[in-house]
Amino acid sequence: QDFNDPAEFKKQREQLSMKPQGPEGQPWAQHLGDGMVDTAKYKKDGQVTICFSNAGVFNPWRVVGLNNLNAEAELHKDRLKELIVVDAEGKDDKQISDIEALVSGGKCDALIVSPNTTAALTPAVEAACGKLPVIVFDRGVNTQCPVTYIHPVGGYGFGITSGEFIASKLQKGANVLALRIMPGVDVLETRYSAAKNIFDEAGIKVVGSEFTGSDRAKTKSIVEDYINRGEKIDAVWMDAGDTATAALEAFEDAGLPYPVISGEDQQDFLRKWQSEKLTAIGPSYPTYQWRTAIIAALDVLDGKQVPGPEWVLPQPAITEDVLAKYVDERMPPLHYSLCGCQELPGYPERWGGKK
Amino acid sequence: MTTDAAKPGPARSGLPISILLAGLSIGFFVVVALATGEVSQLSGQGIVGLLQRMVALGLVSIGQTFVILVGSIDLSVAALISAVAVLASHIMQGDPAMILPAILICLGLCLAVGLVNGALVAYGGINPLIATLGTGLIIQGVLAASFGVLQGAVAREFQVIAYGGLLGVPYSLLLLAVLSLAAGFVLDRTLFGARIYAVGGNPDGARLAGIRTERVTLSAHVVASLFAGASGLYLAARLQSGTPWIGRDGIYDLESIAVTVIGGTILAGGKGGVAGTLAGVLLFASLDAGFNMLGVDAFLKQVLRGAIVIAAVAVHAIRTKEHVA
Amino acid sequence: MTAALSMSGISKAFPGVRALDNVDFDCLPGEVHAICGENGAGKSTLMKILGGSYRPDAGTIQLAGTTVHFTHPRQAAEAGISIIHQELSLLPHRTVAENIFMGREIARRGLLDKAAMRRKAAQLLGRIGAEIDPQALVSSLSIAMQQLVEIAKALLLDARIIVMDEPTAALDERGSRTLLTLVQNLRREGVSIVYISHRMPEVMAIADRITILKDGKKVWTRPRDAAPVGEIVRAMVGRDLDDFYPAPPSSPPGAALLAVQDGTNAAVQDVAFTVRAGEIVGVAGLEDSGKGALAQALVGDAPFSSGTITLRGKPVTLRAPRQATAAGIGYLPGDRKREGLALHQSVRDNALLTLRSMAGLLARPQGGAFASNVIDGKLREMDVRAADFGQEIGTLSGGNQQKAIIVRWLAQASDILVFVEPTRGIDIAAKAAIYETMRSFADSGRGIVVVSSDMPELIGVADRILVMHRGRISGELPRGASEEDIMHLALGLADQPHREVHA
Amino acid sequence: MTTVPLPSSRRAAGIALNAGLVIFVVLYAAIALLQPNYLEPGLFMNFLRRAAPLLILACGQLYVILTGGFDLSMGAVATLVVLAASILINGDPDATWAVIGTLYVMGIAVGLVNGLVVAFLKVPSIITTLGTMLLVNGLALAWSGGAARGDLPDNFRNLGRLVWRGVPVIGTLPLAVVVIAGFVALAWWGLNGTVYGKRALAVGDNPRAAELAGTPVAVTRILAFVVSAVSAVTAGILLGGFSGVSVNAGEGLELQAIAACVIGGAQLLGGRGSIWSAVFGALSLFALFTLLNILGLPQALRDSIQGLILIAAVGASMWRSRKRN
Ligand SMILES: Nc1ncnc2c1ncn2[C@@H]1O[C@H](COP(=O)(O)OP(=O)(O)OP(=O)(O)O)[C@@H](O)[C@H]1O
Ligand SMILES: Nc1ncnc2c1ncn2[C@@H]1O[C@H](COP(=O)(O)OP(=O)(O)OP(=O)(O)O)[C@@H](O)[C@H]1O
Ligand SMILES: [Mg+2]
Ligand SMILES: [Mg+2]
Repeated sequence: QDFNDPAEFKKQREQLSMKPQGPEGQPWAQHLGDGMVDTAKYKKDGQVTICFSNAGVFNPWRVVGLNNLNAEAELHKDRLKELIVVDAEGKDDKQISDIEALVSGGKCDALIVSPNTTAALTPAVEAACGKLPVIVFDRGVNTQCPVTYIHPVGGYGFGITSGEFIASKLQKGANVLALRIMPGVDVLETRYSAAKNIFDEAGIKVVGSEFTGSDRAKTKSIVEDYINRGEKIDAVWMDAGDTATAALEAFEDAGLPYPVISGEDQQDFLRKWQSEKLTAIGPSYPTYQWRTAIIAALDVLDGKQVPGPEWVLPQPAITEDVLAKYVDERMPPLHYSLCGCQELPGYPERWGGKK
Repeated sequence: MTTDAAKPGPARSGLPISILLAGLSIGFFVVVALATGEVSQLSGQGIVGLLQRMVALGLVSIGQTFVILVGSIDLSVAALISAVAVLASHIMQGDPAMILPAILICLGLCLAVGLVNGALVAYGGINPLIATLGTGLIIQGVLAASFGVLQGAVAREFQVIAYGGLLGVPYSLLLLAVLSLAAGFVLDRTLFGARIYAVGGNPDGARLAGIRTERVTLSAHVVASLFAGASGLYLAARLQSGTPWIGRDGIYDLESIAVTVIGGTILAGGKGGVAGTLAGVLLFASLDAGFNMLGVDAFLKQVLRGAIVIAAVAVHAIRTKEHVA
Repeated sequence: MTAALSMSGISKAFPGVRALDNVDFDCLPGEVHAICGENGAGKSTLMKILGGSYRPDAGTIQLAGTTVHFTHPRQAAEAGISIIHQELSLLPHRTVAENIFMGREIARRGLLDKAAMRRKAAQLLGRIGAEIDPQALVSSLSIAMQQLVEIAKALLLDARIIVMDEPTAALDERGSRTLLTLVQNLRREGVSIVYISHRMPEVMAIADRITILKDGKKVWTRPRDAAPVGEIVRAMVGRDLDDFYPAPPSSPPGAALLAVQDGTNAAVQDVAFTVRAGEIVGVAGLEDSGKGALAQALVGDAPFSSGTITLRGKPVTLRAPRQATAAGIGYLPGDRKREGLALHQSVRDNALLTLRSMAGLLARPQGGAFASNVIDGKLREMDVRAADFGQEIGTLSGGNQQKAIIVRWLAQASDILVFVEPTRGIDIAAKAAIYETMRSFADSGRGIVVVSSDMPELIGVADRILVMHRGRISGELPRGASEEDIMHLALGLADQPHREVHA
Repeated sequence: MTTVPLPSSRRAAGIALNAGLVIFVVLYAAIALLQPNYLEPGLFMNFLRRAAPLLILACGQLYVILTGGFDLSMGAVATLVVLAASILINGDPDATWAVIGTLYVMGIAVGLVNGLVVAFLKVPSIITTLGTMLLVNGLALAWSGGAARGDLPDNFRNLGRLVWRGVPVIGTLPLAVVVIAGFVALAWWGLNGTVYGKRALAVGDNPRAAELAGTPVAVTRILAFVVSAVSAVTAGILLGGFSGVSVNAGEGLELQAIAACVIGGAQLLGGRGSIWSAVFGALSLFALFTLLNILGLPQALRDSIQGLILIAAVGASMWRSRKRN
């Protein structure tokens, strides 16, 4: 795969500034661009069963997302007989078997798939498409057969938002430390390549690019090592915000001023940002897309037109001016603020918040 | 050596564990399917789906059984599976003409890894846990570092292994069946098998009996690596292209050890066999499928699996009079 | 006649030990050549060099006149040398037939011929008079039967040279006699046999020539007729051993210390006996007679399922060795390596193991009674020979290891000691020392139960002998009983007239 | 047999001690060469602070290794501790101490389960603790809902974060370093100041012999697992303090702890090792991580190098002990 695709970079840059269509204030129901697909042939009356093959819940992002999905399903109790969720525990092989079992089980009227790996799940999804409507979200598959593929703007967009913010706050020749989760995952690789392009263009030096495995202790140690090396770090760029506060603590513990930082939309980062008055940005890969999956599935079974073959969701970023709106003291530290879940049943307890 | 058994008993006591375990697993699956109304899971297609869940873990575990029988252990299989899957897709690049070269190169890699593992353990005298943990780390590191250049996808024709079939039975299941039978045959009926049990059961005794124990240990490691390779190739076919994490995410190292021990092969070596291991794999597959039907929460599933691993081993371990550590 | 085997100038050093020093040894076709020597004299090392397990530092080996160099036991086997090693080397989870054919399976193009192996195994077992099912699992056999499997294994090869390193250590009288007959037959077939044993009567009965090793050096080789037992012992030990067994006690035994009533479990039935203060009670029996199980029951290792045990008049329940230890019963297991020693710990730590195990958890490991100088004193008193009591006990000879374990129990100040095969594989001087210790332990008002398959030993050291047969005590014999008397009871012939007892 | 003085076991222990220490000194010297400021007391203290969790885990793991087992569940326990602390304390500084007490109770419970299963159900510890690893991890995640919840107040965080400045001689003194010193002293006392250490070594060496000599084998084993769990709780508290809540706080630490003990010269499967094996082994391993960080090698290759060093360290000690024999 090519993680540095100028065309895709350009397209996503445009999408970031595009005005979304759809209901105002409900970004999970909005879409960018005009493509729609017809789904009349999938129309089904009466109560329906939706099946969801989940790649897993191996990180807080997916935990919040799954809660969104379940809560959204609750909104449609009258139409939805049952939501069957099957978890693949991060194993491609298991997810393929799971999908096969769901399809052959014959209970499902529509299938939602959040693939663990793009290429791996392609054949299984293709096979499923022949039997029932399939909706894919988050990571995609290498086939056009699903009714629609739901995703926010994408990795380049994430990298562009964060990279441009940092570049705008730094002088030419300043140092930025890039903290990444792990190599080899397309949505993460594209975030970095986009940001790197922008830094290179702006003459900002990437002093290091390190993988943290989203481990807070490791993150803090890595940053401390960079500080101990005596290198001046003006900004920290991250491809995901789970460990943003750990990185900031390294500066605290060393008695240094905070760097410019790009995190994500997690509560702990937003709170720190607010209380310490950081120069920061919180780009997002919004978890509300998990709601969209249910909405899309039901729309398809209603025979309504849905955005497709790609349903591109807006991908907002949290900035200084809107920060206060997203800080919610009730929510747990790693809650993703752009969950679009504030109005959903069970908020905030379902997401681990305090009443 | 134990002196606990009362009377000189019959030799074949390995069979009951595997049959009992297989029976329990199937029973669980059937009961759950009936209870949740998923009757279609009991159809031919459902059963094939259940068995298909065994293939990847089954292949590694057969190899793991060989090393555990010989008194060693292999923690590097997970990394090797990833390496093979990545390498196979890289070499093929979708080109059917490259299928054979890719397979050969991958098996060559496995051979090399098996030889290194075996040499470290048998000739270097390094504790197998540490030796294979080390080689696993090395493979994993090289793989992750070079993944940027090692991309690709297997040929469509190669995917037939995972998606094609004969009379409704997937080739991959046939492959597992054939390799299991072959492994069982080797262990039970051949010189090599007898030597494995001898070396695992009493390495000093085996040496004194004239067996070149180092070679046997080394060969067992090669077998384990080759089976890991088979598993990696199967996964490549099933997943179209390998990622450096599939082995690790599949936890094939620890799970293959767990199912082997659940199947009645003892960690000290010298006792056990492939049938038990496959029954252990079947147990895991039934749990996967059953938990899906029951809609067990992902985290609770982990809790249950942990408890079941302990319980499944305790069932037959509790009778041992010897001390275990 | 050229020697079938001739080893010359063999030397071998281990770290800290010169195990063999320029040893010459030869064996003629159809000859039984015995090697005698104290524990650690180098007997097994010499044979392991012959068998290709060790490589000599110096020296040459010739087989029928040709020089050979072995680097692996396989080569020795191929050269027609078969060794019954001192340590059992079987596969517990495999069948007898599979064990006999270990490393030498009958196979065609890699495929085993199991039926042929079973047949041949049955044949071999028959030849040595062992009634063992070739399909039985080795772990289900008694140690004695396992030893017979080892012997069958050695015969498989049709070797020209057979080395037997203490083959009878685990065998009872009957098993030993069968073996000696077998040796005679082999000799007649022209096989050369190297025979190592600490049992003098056996050596005198079958050896053609005898070689004595001491401290890794050869003392002499002589024909048996020119080597009376006294000479042999002097050469081995370096001094005369006149009063080998200690003198019987002068005063009669005191009050009952230990009494067992109706002791029954899977292996023994209705055993009843008492041990009085000052008494050494011997327990005899053939293999599988239940004598080992009786000892295990007394120390709570395999408890009685019914029946009572009273200690000094008080009933006690013994369900684990720790309870027995706490109640004052100590145990010297029969299988030193597997059941007695923590091989990688120091001599001192092994001797202190029980004391430390019974002390409070927070006791200091080097304090008070555990202090090095205290335990060193006791070890020295027992004449445990080691360069340093801090060295690993695994590096000591068997006799010294055994003495260290005895010190473990002497330090614990138990009332009753249960000794199983206390001198198995132990040289004559160490034996005498152990007997001496046993006697003085009993004389101090305590009691000993000694379980042994070595009849002369029981006759020499025990004040009374209980004989077991099929899990029951078939009779009791006072001091002065003969081997014939014991055999009579051991074979279960108590109700029949006293006749021929040779099995 | 002419007896030449043998190296005494005390001297042998000295050699083991030096092995871990030597590796550590070499690695740290390499760090200092590249980054001279690591020789300043402040940075050394910081190094110790960061190594603290691993060091403490290694001390606990050593207890289990001495008795012949493994504890794979410690990482999961550390994770549980971090998540549980955050949920239970939920930002209320007054609750901290009571919750820490609760955490230890939870840890001890896990240790007891491990020990009881191994001692009485006779399930090999590698399987038992694999089971409890899954179980504890699942419980922790199920409880927290799969993501961090609650909050850790400063007084809890300080356990891993607080650094006193202006301390005479050393300049700065992290609280974590005081915790290490205390924990290592306790662990040392357990093995050398009480009879427990000798019992553990005997049990690891030959459990059957120990049992017949009156050693409470089961209790000795169970205690080892409890100590190991207590160390995991302590490490978890330091981890949570150092870097805050996360769901993967303890991931992979169990294997690092085992590797540390082995690098320091402890023998897997029991019977040999001292607390210094754990201490210097852990410091060596951590120094290695730091060195690789400083060298700025690609992350992936660091895994490979770690694997190589692991094999090399164990291989070297094998080679040394062979040469001695
Ligand atoms: N592998 C070894 N490593 C170190 N020392 C050894 C080794 N094998 C034997 N020794 C030492 O060599 C010497 C000779 O041992 P050997 O086993 O040959 O004695 P032996 O005459 O067979 O004694 P026994 O009658 O007890 O069997 C002893 O001091 C023994 O401790
Ligand atoms: N737990 C048990 N259940 C059933 N049978 C047993 C049990 N323990 C021992 N036996 C049997 O009881 C008999 C007595 O065994 P034991 O070990 O006491 O014999 P032994 O006289 O000590 O023989 P040896 O001298 O060969 O050790 C044997 O046949 C043995 O197999
Ligand atoms: Mg010997
Ligand atoms: Mg016995």
